[in-house]
Amino acid sequence: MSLSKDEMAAVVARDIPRGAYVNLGIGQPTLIADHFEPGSGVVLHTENGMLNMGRAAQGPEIDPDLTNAGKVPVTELPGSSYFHHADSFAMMRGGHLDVCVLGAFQVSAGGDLANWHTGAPDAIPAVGGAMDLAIGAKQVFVMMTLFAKDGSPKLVPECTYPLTGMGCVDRVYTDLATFALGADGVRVLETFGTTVDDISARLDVPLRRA
Amino acid sequence: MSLSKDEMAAVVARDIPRGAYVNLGIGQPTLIADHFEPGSGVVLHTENGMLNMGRAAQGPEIDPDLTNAGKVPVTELPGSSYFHHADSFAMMRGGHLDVCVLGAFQVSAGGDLANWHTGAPDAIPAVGGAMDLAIGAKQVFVMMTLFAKDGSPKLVPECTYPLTGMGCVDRVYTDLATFALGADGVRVLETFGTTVDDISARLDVPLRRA
Amino acid sequence: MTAAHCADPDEAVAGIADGSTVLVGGFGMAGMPVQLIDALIRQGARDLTVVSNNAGNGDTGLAALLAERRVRKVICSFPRQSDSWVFDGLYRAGEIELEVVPQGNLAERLRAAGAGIGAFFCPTGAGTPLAEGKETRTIAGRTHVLEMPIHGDVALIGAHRSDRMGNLVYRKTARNFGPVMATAAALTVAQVHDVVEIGRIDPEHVVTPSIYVDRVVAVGSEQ
Amino acid sequence: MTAAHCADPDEAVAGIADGSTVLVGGFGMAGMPVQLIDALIRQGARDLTVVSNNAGNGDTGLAALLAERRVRKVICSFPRQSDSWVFDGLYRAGEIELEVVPQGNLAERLRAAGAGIGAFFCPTGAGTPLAEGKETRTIAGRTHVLEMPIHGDVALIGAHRSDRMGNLVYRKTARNFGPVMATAAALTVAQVHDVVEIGRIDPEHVVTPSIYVDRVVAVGSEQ
Repeated sequence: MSLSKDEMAAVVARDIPRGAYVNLGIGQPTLIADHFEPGSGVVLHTENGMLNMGRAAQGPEIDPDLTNAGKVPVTELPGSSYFHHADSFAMMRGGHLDVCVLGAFQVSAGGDLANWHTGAPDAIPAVGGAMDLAIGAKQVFVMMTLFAKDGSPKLVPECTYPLTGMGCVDRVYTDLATFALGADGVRVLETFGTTVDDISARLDVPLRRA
Repeated sequence: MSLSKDEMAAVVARDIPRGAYVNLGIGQPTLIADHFEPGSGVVLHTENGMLNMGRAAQGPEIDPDLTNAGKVPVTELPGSSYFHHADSFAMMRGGHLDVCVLGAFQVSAGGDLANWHTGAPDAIPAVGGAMDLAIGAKQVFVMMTLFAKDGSPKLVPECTYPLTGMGCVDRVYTDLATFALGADGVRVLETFGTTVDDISARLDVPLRRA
Repeated sequence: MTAAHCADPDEAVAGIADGSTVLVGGFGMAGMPVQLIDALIRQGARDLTVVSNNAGNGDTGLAALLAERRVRKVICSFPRQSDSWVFDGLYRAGEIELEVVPQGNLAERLRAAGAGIGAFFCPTGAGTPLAEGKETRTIAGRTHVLEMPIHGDVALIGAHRSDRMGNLVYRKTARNFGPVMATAAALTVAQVHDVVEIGRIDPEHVVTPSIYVDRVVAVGSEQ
Repeated sequence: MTAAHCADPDEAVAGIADGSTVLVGGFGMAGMPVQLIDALIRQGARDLTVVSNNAGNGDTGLAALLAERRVRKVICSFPRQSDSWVFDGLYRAGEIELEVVPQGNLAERLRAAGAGIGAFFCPTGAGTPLAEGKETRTIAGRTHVLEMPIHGDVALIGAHRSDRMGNLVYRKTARNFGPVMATAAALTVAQVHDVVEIGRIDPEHVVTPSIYVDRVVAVGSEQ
């Protein structure tokens, strides 16, 4: 069985070291927060200016001055801190986050990331903080389905969509397998309900076994 | 009569607008602080990270964590703020201070400033924040005697000492006269116990009358 | 000079000229200077360049300013949102210019303007369409792109509290762009929930020192 | 990772390698990490490059480290002081290298290292001996000089208080270089007067967020 979004999130959470400083991108990666073990000590950063963000706010907890990067009301945990946008992005761009997890349209075998623009001529471009996260974190993880809805692979020899960052992705977590990207190419670390051979047959990217 | 240091300080203080944000350089310019009128609203900046610095601390007021740029213990006034060194120099370099007042070895007719190094081959160079103040404040005032102890003029056609900043000085306050420097050359604004003709005879710089 | 305390938002935005570059704080509604934007709509300045993280939501605030055809150009990181129909319509009709800037470059270019930095090299966006036509340089083995400061004629920001001098503090993630934009504009206008006497904000806790704040207007408690 | 709490200054400086670039906070005695410097003297690392505003005073602290011939090079804005005889002697004897940096460039180059800025242009020092040999460029009609980041292997800083996570606050002008240096080093070590439980520092008041702090040691009340 391929993994559900929630199961993928659990796999990513398992691979994030205890006590790491982590930014979870808007969308699916936010699910990861629910899967850290109690006492993991993972500290979440949100680029709109906060460290040690808590879970989504409920009912009376909702404070319009306290949101995550997706503008969803959130809570604060003891030991949090607030800072302005230039300080927040300096933290990202200066290489201080241990891990960021981003969604993607495509990832290339060389670690290029495309996640901000489909290239459609009528699309209104909008990038947010994706390019800063892509170049800044010590490790960049991508979480996505391995194939698009039309069946085309999203792990590709070269991205056809406009890039977010060059050679920046370290790991790709998908519903069918987890991949490590590096100077030695693409290694399959784990498969889910399928085999390396089956995946290999459906991708244009040479795969190495873990 | 030429002006004493204290009288020079009073002349400079008189020319600083009410409510101005001001940095007073180490040495003689610190005397200016004693000459602002009560209620002038002038706010003093010290480059080691504070706005609205008060007078020198006395006796039990002395706090080793609260000093001016000359490392002299000072006090804080209501409405002060503290910030780190990069923020403090961003404030200076970004053009936010209305006035800074610096001492000088030499000022050229074109507004070049030399105040950090005599050029003596055995002198240990030390610049501090002088170069940042020289380029950053909206108006740069210099406060100095017009002649060195050996009688040589300190307002010169070109500086012979190593520069602190190029074309940055707006006003020169001396014991014998006050000068405005600008695109139209050097204008004498005021003389003290002497005449423009007398000063002119002792300087190599063409002088215009106010 | 110590910040001027304005009687109402209209006084706070008085004199903003046609053609101005206006920095508008906020990230979503947090820190958004809603009353100042409404006053700017009434004030009438046009041909504006607006620098803000987003390009307006729904039909109020920035979106209403855009709908009035008062904005020539938007510089932002993320114009496209579920309720950005006003911007979307103008953009698709070719009636508004857009410069999309990575959010970190937006913040850093604003900081550069405030800090006297003439230009800086950073890796964000290297190899992407957003760096096309920009100067690049390899530093420490990595491609860097040259970015220029963004100076504002005016900054409109929302803060939590001001003292009578203009020292500002913010609340939680409503801090966002306010402190940076305050440094980057020739005229900084802050709307705050309340104004307190001098000495009531601990000097250690000031986020935006008074030197950056030109006008303050109290707009009452948070909605 | 959450900051490690060290039993004493010796544990806090353990492992600093020969040849390291060490950023040392403080301006005069305010914010000077005196106990960490003393521990570094005992620890024994040599061939160090020290980045600090001054180059030591009297015979203690940085001056003592210099006197032990453990420092190859000093990068600072103001080495020459009335009581900088240790540095002065080594410098005149040609036994120590000196890079004099305008204080604002020192702070901004450290910030650049922490913020991922590869290089920046600014007007400070243009036309002076301190810009000799540096790339210049005219921006907006003004000569700018290209400045490079200063990265530290280690930062030794003095702060007022830490919580158990490593969030730091400072006191008055002792804040100075600490917050900037904390961002610019691979390993940041803070000495503080006391350590409090998590939650005891208001998140709005944190000056150095815990992400920048690797080791903390409490050295007791201010002397």
